[in-house]
Amino acid sequence: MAVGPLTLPILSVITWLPFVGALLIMFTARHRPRAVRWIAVVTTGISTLLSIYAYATYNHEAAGFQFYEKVPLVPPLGISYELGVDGISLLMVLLTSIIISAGVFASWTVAVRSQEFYALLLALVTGVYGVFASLDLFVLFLFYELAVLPMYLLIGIWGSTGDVRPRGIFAWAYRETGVGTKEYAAMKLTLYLLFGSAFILVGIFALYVSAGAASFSFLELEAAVFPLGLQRWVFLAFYVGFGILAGIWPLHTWSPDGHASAPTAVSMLHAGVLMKLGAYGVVRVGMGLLPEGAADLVWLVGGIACINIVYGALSAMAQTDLKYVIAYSSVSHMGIVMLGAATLTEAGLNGSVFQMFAHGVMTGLFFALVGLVYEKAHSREIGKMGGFGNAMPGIATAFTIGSLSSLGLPATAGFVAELLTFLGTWRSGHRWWLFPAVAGTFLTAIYVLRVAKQIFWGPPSPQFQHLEDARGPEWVALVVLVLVLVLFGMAPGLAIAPVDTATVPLLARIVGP
Amino acid sequence: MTLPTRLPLLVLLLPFAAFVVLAVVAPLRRAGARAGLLSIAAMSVAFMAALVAWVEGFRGEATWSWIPSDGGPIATVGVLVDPLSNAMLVLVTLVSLLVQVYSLAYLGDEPPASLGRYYTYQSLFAFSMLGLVLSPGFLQMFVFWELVGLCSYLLIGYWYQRPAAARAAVKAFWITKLGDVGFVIGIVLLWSATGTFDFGELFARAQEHALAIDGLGTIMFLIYLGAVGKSAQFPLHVWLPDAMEGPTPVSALIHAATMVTAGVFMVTRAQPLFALVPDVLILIGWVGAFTALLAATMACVESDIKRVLAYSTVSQLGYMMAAAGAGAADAGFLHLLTHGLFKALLFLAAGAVIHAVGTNDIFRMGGLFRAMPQTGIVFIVGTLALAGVPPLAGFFSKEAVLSGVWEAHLTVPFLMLALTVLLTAFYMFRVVFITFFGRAFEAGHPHEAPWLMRGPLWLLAALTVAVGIRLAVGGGEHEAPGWLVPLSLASAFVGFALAWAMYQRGLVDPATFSTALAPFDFLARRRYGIDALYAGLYRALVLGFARLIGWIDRYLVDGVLNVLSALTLRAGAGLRGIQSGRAQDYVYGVAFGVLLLFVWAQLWR
Amino acid sequence: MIGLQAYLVLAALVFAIGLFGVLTRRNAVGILLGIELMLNAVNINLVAFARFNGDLAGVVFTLFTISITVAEVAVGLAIVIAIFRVRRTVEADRLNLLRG
Amino acid sequence: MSAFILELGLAVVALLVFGASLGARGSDRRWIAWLATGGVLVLGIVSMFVAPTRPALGGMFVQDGLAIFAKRLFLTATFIGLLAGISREGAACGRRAGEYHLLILSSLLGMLVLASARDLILLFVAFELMSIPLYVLAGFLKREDVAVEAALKFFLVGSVSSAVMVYGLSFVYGAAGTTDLARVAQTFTRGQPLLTLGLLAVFAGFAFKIAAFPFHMWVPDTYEAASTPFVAWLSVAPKAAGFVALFRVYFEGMGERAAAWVPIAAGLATITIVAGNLMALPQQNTKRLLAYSGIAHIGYMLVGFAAASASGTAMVLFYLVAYVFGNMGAFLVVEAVARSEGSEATAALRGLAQRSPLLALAMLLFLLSLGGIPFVAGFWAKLYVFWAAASAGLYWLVLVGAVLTVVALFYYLVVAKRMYIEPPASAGRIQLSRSLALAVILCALGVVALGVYPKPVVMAALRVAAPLF
Amino acid sequence: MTLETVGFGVVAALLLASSLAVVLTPNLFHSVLYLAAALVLTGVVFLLLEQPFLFAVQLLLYAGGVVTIVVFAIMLTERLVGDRIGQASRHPINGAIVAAAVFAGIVGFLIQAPVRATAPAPAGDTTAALGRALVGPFAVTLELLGVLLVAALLGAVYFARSEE
Repeated sequence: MAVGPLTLPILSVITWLPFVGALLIMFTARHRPRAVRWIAVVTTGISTLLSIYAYATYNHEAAGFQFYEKVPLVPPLGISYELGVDGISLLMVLLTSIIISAGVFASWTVAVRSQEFYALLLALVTGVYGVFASLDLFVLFLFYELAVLPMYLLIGIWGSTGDVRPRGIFAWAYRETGVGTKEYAAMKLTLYLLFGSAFILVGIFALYVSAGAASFSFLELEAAVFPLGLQRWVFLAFYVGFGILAGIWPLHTWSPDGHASAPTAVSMLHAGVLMKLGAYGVVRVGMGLLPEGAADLVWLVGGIACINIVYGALSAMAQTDLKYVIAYSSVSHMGIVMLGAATLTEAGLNGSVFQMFAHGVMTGLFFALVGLVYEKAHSREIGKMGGFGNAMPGIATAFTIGSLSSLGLPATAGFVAELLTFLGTWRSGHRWWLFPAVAGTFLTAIYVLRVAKQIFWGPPSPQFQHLEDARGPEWVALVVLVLVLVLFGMAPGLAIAPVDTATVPLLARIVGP
Repeated sequence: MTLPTRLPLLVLLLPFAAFVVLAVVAPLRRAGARAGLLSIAAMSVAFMAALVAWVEGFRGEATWSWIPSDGGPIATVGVLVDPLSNAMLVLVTLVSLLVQVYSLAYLGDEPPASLGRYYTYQSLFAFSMLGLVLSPGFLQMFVFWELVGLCSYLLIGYWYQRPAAARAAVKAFWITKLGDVGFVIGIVLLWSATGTFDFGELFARAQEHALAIDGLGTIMFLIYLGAVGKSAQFPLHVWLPDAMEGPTPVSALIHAATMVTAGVFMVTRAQPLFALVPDVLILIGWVGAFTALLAATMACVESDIKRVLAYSTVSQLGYMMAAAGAGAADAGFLHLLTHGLFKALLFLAAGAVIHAVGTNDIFRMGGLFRAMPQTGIVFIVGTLALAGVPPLAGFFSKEAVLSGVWEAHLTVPFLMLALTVLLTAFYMFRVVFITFFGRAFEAGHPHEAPWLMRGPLWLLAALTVAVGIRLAVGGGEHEAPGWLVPLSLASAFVGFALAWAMYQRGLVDPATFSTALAPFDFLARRRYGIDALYAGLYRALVLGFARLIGWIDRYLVDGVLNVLSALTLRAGAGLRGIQSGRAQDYVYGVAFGVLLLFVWAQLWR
Repeated sequence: MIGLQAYLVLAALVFAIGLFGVLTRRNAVGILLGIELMLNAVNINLVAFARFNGDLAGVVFTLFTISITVAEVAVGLAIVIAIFRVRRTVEADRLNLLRG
Repeated sequence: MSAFILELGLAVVALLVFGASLGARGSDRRWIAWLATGGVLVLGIVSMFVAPTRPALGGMFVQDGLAIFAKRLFLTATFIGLLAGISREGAACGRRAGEYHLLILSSLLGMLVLASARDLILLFVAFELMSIPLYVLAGFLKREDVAVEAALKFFLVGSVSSAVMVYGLSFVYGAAGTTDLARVAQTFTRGQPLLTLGLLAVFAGFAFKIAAFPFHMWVPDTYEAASTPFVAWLSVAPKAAGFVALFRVYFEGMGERAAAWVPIAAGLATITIVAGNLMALPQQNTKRLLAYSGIAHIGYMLVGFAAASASGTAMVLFYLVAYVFGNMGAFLVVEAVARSEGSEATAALRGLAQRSPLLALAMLLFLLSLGGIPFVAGFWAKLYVFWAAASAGLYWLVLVGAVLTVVALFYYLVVAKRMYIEPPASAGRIQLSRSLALAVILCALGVVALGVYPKPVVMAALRVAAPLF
Repeated sequence: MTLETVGFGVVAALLLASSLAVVLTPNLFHSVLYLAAALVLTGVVFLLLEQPFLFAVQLLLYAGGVVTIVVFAIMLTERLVGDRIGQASRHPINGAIVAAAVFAGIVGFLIQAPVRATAPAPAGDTTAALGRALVGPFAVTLELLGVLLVAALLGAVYFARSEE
């Protein structure tokens, strides 16, 4: 694992390159929008290539954390800059690369303050990479915050304001909080996630102190033994803290509002990658460090996940705003992720990680498409749209493929993920989880196809005369995402082989070999 | 890997290659007819290969790891080659080929881009159906099962700008998906219990009676649910008639000859497993027979020619399932094959008629025999085969089914099936008489279809006859009660006579007749209210519940959050009120603070 | 001999009366007088303690408090005068431009 | 004598300023300000080389690590505050420059002595020396109706509080029989009514100085009305002094018995955090908002105080350092905007990011620091304070603090929204005087440096706090 | 009941009465006079406590100085406004309750304290000792007090003088 003197610190490069890009954009490319975009393309592109390279050269036999780097930061406190990836994080790094490269292209047409937009976007990506690659919990937390905070400005400045009418017995509260506006969504999202991060921080410190306050390193904490009582409540803290970001019910309501208000690339990145940060945190930090606590509390995790699946799907069905439909579908799909993890079976956990990936790509695709539709039709009201398929066949096709993955149709990544999760549930301690999960996929089929039909099928709506299909850079985003979706659906081994090398030892820690 | 597996694999991959080329190479796809030619070329080679495999009687299996896991792959993919799959290969490639050729003419007026899209879907469908047929295990079968469902959805919605087509496509997907929910739960359970999806292994264990699983009955029932959806068994049959919104060749291929028979194929394939759970088999038999009868009654009152055929398909699928349920899976499968031929024939012929007249309504047709005799002849051939008239193909397979059901002591299902024979003859000849004979309708100048369409028709008609003769010559050894043939022939004749009397001769007024059977007529015309029931359930339960949840989410779950936020803001605004601006109030603050400290200290002493 | 308690209670009473004055007088100068009383109570306390502890520090302390009190009063009255110039009132309750 | 070097040096600077103001002519007396600022800077540099000495004046005056740490902090804050106040227009540099700076310097002298005082009388005198000039300075804009009003409120609440405090001191003296704090600490045990009463009353006095709820009420009004550079200084330096005095009186020499103050400090911390944060929510005036947020910060510091441990004390010291830079910086940005826009409302910050990106970025850094976000000083401050409280078993307090942090972030983000999201009301960059810009830069540097590399300051704080227990 | 007790009783009663008068009388001038009385009476209390020097300081510096300044201030403000300044009480009940509560709080501690009835014998001439202490250990404090007084004076003058 030692890093030779001439070895490229590949994870650091992947992580920090976008940040360098952000700095370059801020300081060299003022008022030159084309240069801004190209800097973004190049920096994220190199990161992407490097992550593909890392993915391809990861040694499955050796398994464990590879591409290891360690630089002590604050030795007395045991904080070091420690990076390394195993099968799970490797896939997540790849996902991040895919989404951000698509996102850069998808936001090509951002006109207002594009320099700041790209800079913030790239800074945020560094945070995301950092969380996935960090092996030091403290540094992980720092990256986590870096991944959350730019969101506020990204949504607040470039977001869009939706139409949510204050109604019901709490209408007064909605009027006071300004529900529906982008500022509201940005604020809600940021505060909610920071609220969660408080729990994470408490959890991290509890572990740190309990293990002897010598190190924040994941590897060293992994070796420590924590008393069961501590494990329980710390796992709960991690579950709530990270879970908020993963959209667990009933702490998910930031997600629809946030995603609906965010600009395209931000929604893509947020639903596609950031929500995975939450799930990844629960699996990596929560389950990885607190095996007994996790085993004790999976009933909760799985139960909530089941609620998520069905509840999210039904909520999605009730929405009239396209972005809200997609956002709620994320809530539902993140339920699958959490459910798979809660099964504590190899199949389930693989399914969970695979679903993180699949949903990331799928929802990234969805938000890219919704962004395009919105940009061209200037409406997100599903009821007002219709017959777009004729004018934008490419978008329609991509949307259909996304929908199919979403409802778990074979030959798309979504199917493999869901199937593995299903397989896991019945072998887990809580068999009945299978039924809400399957019901969720059926409900998904209902709302997704209904939306696809409403928007793209049927006679063209007279009020939308001049619609165009995707163009130029936008195609790049769509094609990449669709290809990945189908490729990993047809050859799931690509992802599961490395992931399996990480999940099996993890499970061995939790439930014994 | 040897030739016996390589050749079927070729059959499988050719349409896939065509699909990929068409999907990726946009200019070719947009060229329309040329895309069709590519697809047809791939299909014909595949057909040849399939024919070879069938004639040679290849057997073999080849699998590859698909979803890896620590202790060997969870799931494999591959091909399973045996007589069952070989026969299906031939049927699928043949009908696909013919339909694709037919479509060249039938859809000749479509814009090239649309036509290209059509052939893309067609290739994908052929690939999916072949993959399903060749599946060596439940999981792969499910994968392709879903893919054919997708193609069905896409092709029903081919004319996606028609609201009816869009609705029908989505409906078909949902209803079949409902069945698939059972299927997937079933195979998940099966895997959990056995650790494998593989047919070979499962069958071997079943043979050795090593498959004593708790709840195997439930598992197989759940798996059967998939077939209920896909093969349009009661109560999930409602999507098939609506699926007729797709182009007629699609109906012929997918919704008559191939995809809808997937359920039957699956039950046949998994016969060794179903054999372990007789209760489920009996259920399958009962449901099949009931479906057959129910669909036949609906066919009798239908005026849309394609829908008549669709109900007829449902009905015949019921036969096949009944046979499978009675343990006579061979008979069911035989009926599947013959039905595939003559039903495709009927649909294509109906397509020719529709093409000529421009309407689906049989009451707006009439006397077409004179205008298009060739189509008339092949349609009648198909009708005879369907009605079970010897020596056409349908007769023998239907007899086999009936005798199988009788021998399984499923008396009531048998009676239902027998009654269905009568009804089948009646509704088919009703169509024949109304459409091809009787008074010609004024509008339009119907003409014979072009050769590209007539060729497949004749070919299918010839095959129907040939297979019948082949069966008549070689299939006589089947043991059946002696009274069965006369009974079914008599039933068919009664049906024919009734139709002749009512629609040809006018001896019996259909209106009087329907008045006589008013309750049945009323129900059948309303599809027994099943569609309405589903629609109602969907709206009231699913959508209603969704709206409720959506409301709860927005106004309760999120509401509580917003209330908390708003209360916090209000608390801030309220608390700020103590900052009155008057200096002495501030001194009160100090005094209260001091008091607070005193009290606190006394309390914590 | 009068006990220490008696002096302390006396001082506490004066302190409370002073506080009452601070809380209730409307005139800023009046409030200042209340503060004077409070500080005066402190002196009683200090001297009493010095006497009963037999210690000089309390007396020193008293000297300092007296001086500081005078300084405080001087500044306070100056502020009152300044405020009177600007606002033409010394009624404390009217000085509520700043609030919330 | 070396123990008094800073105090003596300050006296020299004050004399220089006094002499200079006698000879000054004209209405532009910025040079006096520069003189004072330079003097403080020199003292600040000197303070970096000051080493602890043995107690002087028979133990009344201690120049220990804590005192030196605190004095460096006061000098730094005063330097930044004076620097920021230098401008052509400000009252601080007009005809009254001499008075202004003399008052600041004498208050600073009070702080310096306060940090070293280990005798009740000296403590009280130093406390009053620190406070009385502040009343005057609060109303320094004496022709503005709000300024004199604020001065009066400050004065009234302040003198009542100091009356309460000295009343308490009298009991402390009486019960302990000495004015020497070291001996008071030795005498103190739970259940000594007079000493408890005394220390409680003294606590009230300090609570006024650090502006803990409900002794805080002078704060918003005073901050709103007084001149901003002064407020920036007022919001940090006397509070730091208050905390140092708290440590001296309540911790030094107490050892385990310091735990007696935990419930009171924790309770006061709780209500202060809650009230400060909630009351900041509806504020539209940035200075007022910062005033309430400052109250909440005092609550967070009290959390560290409530830990009643060496680490808690050290973390409060670190918090103070972070707070000096973050809070002063925020006020100074307000000053910069106010000089250009003539308004201190949050609305004046609209679109600042597009007008003056760097100024907006600086403000964002300060806000993030105040909000406790990583990579800026405030994050570590909160983290350490919570950590100390958690180590002391005050988990509930940590939870309250953490939850209310979210509320705090709300109003900080609202300000960020003004700057970054809303469109500017008028175009053009904000013009900053060089000295103000320098002060803002110093604050930003401090915030970032402490955020990136907090270790030296943390270690220093731990070192100086350790001997207290 | 000794003479001392009677003396204390009388002085205490007078002190309390004049203090109450300070905070209750509606006329500000009268208030100031009562304050002077209260301060003098406090001086008498100092005498009772055998601190004649402090009595003198109280009389001269405190009673004299404070009252003079206050009277000046009243005159000044009255001159400016041109009519008499009255004063009423605001929310006297609330004020009384809070003040009483504070008093009760203090007494709550006082009654828990052990009664210390005996004082050590008076230490003779404390004045000289006082002087030594002020220039001895408290020299720095005294100097600081000087600075304080200068600063306060500076501030007071700054406010009080009417600007050009």
